[in-house]
Amino acid sequence: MGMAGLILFLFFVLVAIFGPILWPYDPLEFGSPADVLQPPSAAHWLGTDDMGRDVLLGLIAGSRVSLMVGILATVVSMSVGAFVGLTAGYLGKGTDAVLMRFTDVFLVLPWLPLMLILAALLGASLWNIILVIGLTGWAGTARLVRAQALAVKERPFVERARALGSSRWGIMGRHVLPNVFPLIFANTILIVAVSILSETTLSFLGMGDSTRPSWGMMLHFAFASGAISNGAYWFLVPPGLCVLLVVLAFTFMGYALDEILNPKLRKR
Amino acid sequence: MAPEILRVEELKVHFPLRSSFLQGKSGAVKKVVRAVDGISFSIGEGEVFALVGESGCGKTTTGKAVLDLLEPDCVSGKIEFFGQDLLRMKATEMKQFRRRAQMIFQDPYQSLNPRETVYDIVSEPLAIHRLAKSEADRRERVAASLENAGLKPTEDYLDRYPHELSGGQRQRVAIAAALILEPLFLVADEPVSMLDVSVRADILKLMVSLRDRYRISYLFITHDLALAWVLADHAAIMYLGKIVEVGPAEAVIQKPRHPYSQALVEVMPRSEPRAARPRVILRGEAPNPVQIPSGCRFHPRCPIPLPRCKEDEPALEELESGHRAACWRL
Amino acid sequence: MPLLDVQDLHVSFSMRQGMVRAVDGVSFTLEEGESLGLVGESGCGKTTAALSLLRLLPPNGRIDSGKILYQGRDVLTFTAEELRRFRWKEISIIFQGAMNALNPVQRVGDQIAEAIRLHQPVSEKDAGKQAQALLERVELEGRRVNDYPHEFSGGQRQRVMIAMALACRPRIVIGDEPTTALDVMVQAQIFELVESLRKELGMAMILITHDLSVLGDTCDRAAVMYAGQIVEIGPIETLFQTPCHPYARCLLRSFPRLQGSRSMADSIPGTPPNLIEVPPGCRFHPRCPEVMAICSREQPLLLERGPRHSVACHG
Amino acid sequence: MTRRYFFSKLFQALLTILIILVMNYFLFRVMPGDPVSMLVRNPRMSPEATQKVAEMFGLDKPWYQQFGIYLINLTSGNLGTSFIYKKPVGGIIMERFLATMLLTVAAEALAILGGALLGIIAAWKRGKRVDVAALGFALVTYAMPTFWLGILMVALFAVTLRWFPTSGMLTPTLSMAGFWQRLPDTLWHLVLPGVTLALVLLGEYALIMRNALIDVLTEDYITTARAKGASEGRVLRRHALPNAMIPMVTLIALNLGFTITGALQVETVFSWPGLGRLMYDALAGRDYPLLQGIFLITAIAVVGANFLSDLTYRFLDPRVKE
Repeated sequence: MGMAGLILFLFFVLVAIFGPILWPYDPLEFGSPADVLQPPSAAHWLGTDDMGRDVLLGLIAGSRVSLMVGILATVVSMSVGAFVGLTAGYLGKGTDAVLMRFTDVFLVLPWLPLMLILAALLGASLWNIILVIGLTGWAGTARLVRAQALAVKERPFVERARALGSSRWGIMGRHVLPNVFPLIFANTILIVAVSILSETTLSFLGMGDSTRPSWGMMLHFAFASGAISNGAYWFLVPPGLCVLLVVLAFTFMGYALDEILNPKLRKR
Repeated sequence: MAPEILRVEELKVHFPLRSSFLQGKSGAVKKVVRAVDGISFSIGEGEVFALVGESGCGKTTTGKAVLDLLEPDCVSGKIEFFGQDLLRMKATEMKQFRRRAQMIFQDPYQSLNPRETVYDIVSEPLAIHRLAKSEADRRERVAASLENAGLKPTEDYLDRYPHELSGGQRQRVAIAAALILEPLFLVADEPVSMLDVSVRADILKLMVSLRDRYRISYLFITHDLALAWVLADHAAIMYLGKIVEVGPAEAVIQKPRHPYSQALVEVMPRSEPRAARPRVILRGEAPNPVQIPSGCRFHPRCPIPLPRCKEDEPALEELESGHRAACWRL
Repeated sequence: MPLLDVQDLHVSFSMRQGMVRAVDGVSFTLEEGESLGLVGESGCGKTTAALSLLRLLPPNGRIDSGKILYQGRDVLTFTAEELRRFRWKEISIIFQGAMNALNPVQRVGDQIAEAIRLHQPVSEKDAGKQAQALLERVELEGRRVNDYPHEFSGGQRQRVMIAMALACRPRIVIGDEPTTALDVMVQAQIFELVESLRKELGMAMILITHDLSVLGDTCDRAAVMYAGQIVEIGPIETLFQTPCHPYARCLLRSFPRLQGSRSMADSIPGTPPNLIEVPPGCRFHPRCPEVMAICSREQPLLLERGPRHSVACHG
Repeated sequence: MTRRYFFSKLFQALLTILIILVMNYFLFRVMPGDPVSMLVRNPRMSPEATQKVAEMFGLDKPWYQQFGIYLINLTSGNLGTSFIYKKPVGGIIMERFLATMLLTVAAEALAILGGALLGIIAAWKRGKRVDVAALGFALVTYAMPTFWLGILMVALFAVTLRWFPTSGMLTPTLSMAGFWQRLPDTLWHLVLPGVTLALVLLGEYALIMRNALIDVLTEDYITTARAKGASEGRVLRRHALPNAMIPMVTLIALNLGFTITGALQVETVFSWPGLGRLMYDALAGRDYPLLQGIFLITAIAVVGANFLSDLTYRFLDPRVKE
């Protein structure tokens, strides 16, 4: 399963890196009126969109946006989440209580309206979208990291290190972090999947960066231009399928890593 | 008697019971777990001092307290290490103390960092205390320490991870990591209770041989009187945060005077068929250290209570040289 | 005819590394009202052997061959419904960790009552009353039927487990390390309780433990198991005073005692074999202090050495 | 004990709502640019209108006074005035709230039932073909963008097969009809959006149920139940399921925010006249008061539902203390 995920992932990464170089695509340049919403043909393997642009080229260009937003947003949310979680878990007491209450609020918040408001207020540039997704999605990570840090902190090897005279930060760096990290890592990969979904949804709802169309934005245009009632399945299906496959790839890799790095001690 | 290295006087460890946010506001009296409730003892150089009791009696807490591993505001009393008060040590003195006093933990499966190799684990104390002069020196010391702990040939172990070792080998690694600082005092908290029966004796023998070779003193914490019997010079029996009987192991275990110690000795399994040996089995279980009974804390379970036991708490009285017990019957 | 007659039982587990032959040719009998100890290090197959009596193996375990005759009928031939009615009514178990063996989200009274109602046509109310009486019988307050397992101490939970085990008045009770992880005082209480109830109700018992010495208080006979096989079986007095098998002797010595010398016995060198590839000949020979040439070639048979006393050793 | 648990959870929920109120307020203050210019970003507004809006929001007063006014307004149900509808936000939201509730509750119920059932079957047939299929189904529905699934559903079942209506909550000709005529029509309209949302949730529930049940089935008390002579069905019903429900309820509670998010997307695709559709319109018109109001209402709904699930949890798991 992990292997399948990895292969899919590598495929999309290669497309994202080399695709736009080999087949340049300008989203602002419309095709000829004769090319509007044409079904797949030899010239346009996946047909054309409502502006007469090639769908396949759009997909290739969109892969770069989707992957970039997904990964960078994850970096943001992981950094915030890990920082909050570790601080709360390590300092404990009042700091922990306050941070966790705040985290819990973020955890239950309906994040879509929040993201939409933030995106609308900040303006829908690619970087803002990355920031918005990252800043709304850190709560789960913070909880996880805190729980893990607490669990590790209670383990006897940490107490042993204290008995040996290790300092607080020494213990943190040498014993707590290395044992929390694998868990964060598997979780990170799962978060990428969620971030890509978030980006797709935001773009679909019209909050994407229109100069850098992603798969979600293609679907936005498809939906808005009435591709459903036109039966323009070539415009509707491929972008969604790409999202599905990439998200699956990350999910597979995440679960597989989780299995490798955090083997649960199952009873016989 | 050998020169004293550790002296504990009126040690108390009281943990505040976590109260909820709302409760804290209402001004209710804060409940306290009196885990250790005023105990005194001393350990001489090269001596094995056993602290024996059932779970929850405060023996492990005592062990952590004498190594200053608890929250400082829970601990009161006096703990002197070579005459220096542990609770008032400066940071540099504390660092020095950490070199001299070490702990061996109960569970060798949990007390070693699973992501470090044996070499990392055993050399860590050198890094913490900046003791190695060079990489070669470090390697040499680690090898010597492993050998001391009976892990030979050392090359076979250096690059292995804890999960690749058996329980007994892990406990030896933990001992090696403690030994590398050349400690004078070791707290051993049930060091063999998680190990297979067949390797327990080896670990205990190792501990004894280290005592003989390096004059290391031990605070040996155990629930098993038989282990105290084969290992200890002195023994103390704890009940609900207090020492009820203390003295030379021979006296405390073979001729116990406190009714609790007597009951504890009597229920030890023996390799005898259902003999008609009379024995008193205490009813019930030790109460929770939040609500400690008045007077002698043992009186509700005592088979031979006196009226005054309910009101007055007995103090440890000397019965014969060094053998003391806290009971109104004596 | 003995109450229970286990003949040449073989049990295996399929693991990722291969087939583990956890029980490899075990035979013993149990008379009405008798108490038998089953002793050995962890992984020797004693728990597996006991669970097999009720056919309670985990999904990857299988009884390969042998017979388990209960009052002359082979338990291995029972239909699902026969088996369901046989369990607990005839043989019940007191498990090791009572915290895990009791359902955490059900009141203990309901759990005891369930055992009763599964085998007797009594009303819910009557079963509840019986549960209460059973709790009092094991020296707990009857009103605690309404408590959940986490509200009891370790020793009390084990008492609940005992009350449940007695609920249907079975002919045999299996105790699978019933006092491990309990304090010595509570351990003694539990053994005393089990003993008195057993005598009173005339039940037979199979007591599984790793510590031979605790059997003195409770058992008539004991079987020492090593690597899936019984190496010595006999009256408890004989095992304590003149154990014949070197492993039995080592095991007995490895627990220090209060009486006698303060010296420590030697450990048994080496580790128990993994049960995927067992050593040829006698399974104990690589660790045996008295090993002979024949031991690595031929497997010793369990032969009678005295009245009801059998040993599997070439020496 | 139970009462204390209740009040402590209630206290937590109220605290959470308070934090949300504060956040909601400051969301519009700490963002780059002053609030007035942000409001002016709406190109359709004249300078006079901007001034009016500033006064309406009390933007000329110091921030703590503004915050006080905001809170007072909130308690009296005043969420401001919508830019595009020129009506009070509270009233607009209330009109749409029921539609969203109908969709969410229906889908959640379907997802819980279906997910639990699928999870149980998968766990019971662990490693068999049914299990693999269930796992695959769960992962695929989880990885799909919700709105895209909706689009596929519309394209297939409404446009191509014409089994169900494509959008809305009611056939327009019935808008004046009586309740008993409208009810079946509305349920008819509910099928596609309801199933879409349920499918998205169902996969994850099934996965959790399966894993929880597999874990529970290895517990010692299951062996005890078998040893007592309980039949396999009884073991599952009486012992395994009550314990496996505990992680399930946790997930459902944690998932409520996600459910709302999904509902908003589904509504957009199906033109379901709920908060999601409203949000889409508000976004298009940059109607901030309306957006803010929607965010607030959905957040409070989620916190409320979470509070209920905490109470359920206490009921399911007696070990929970505080």
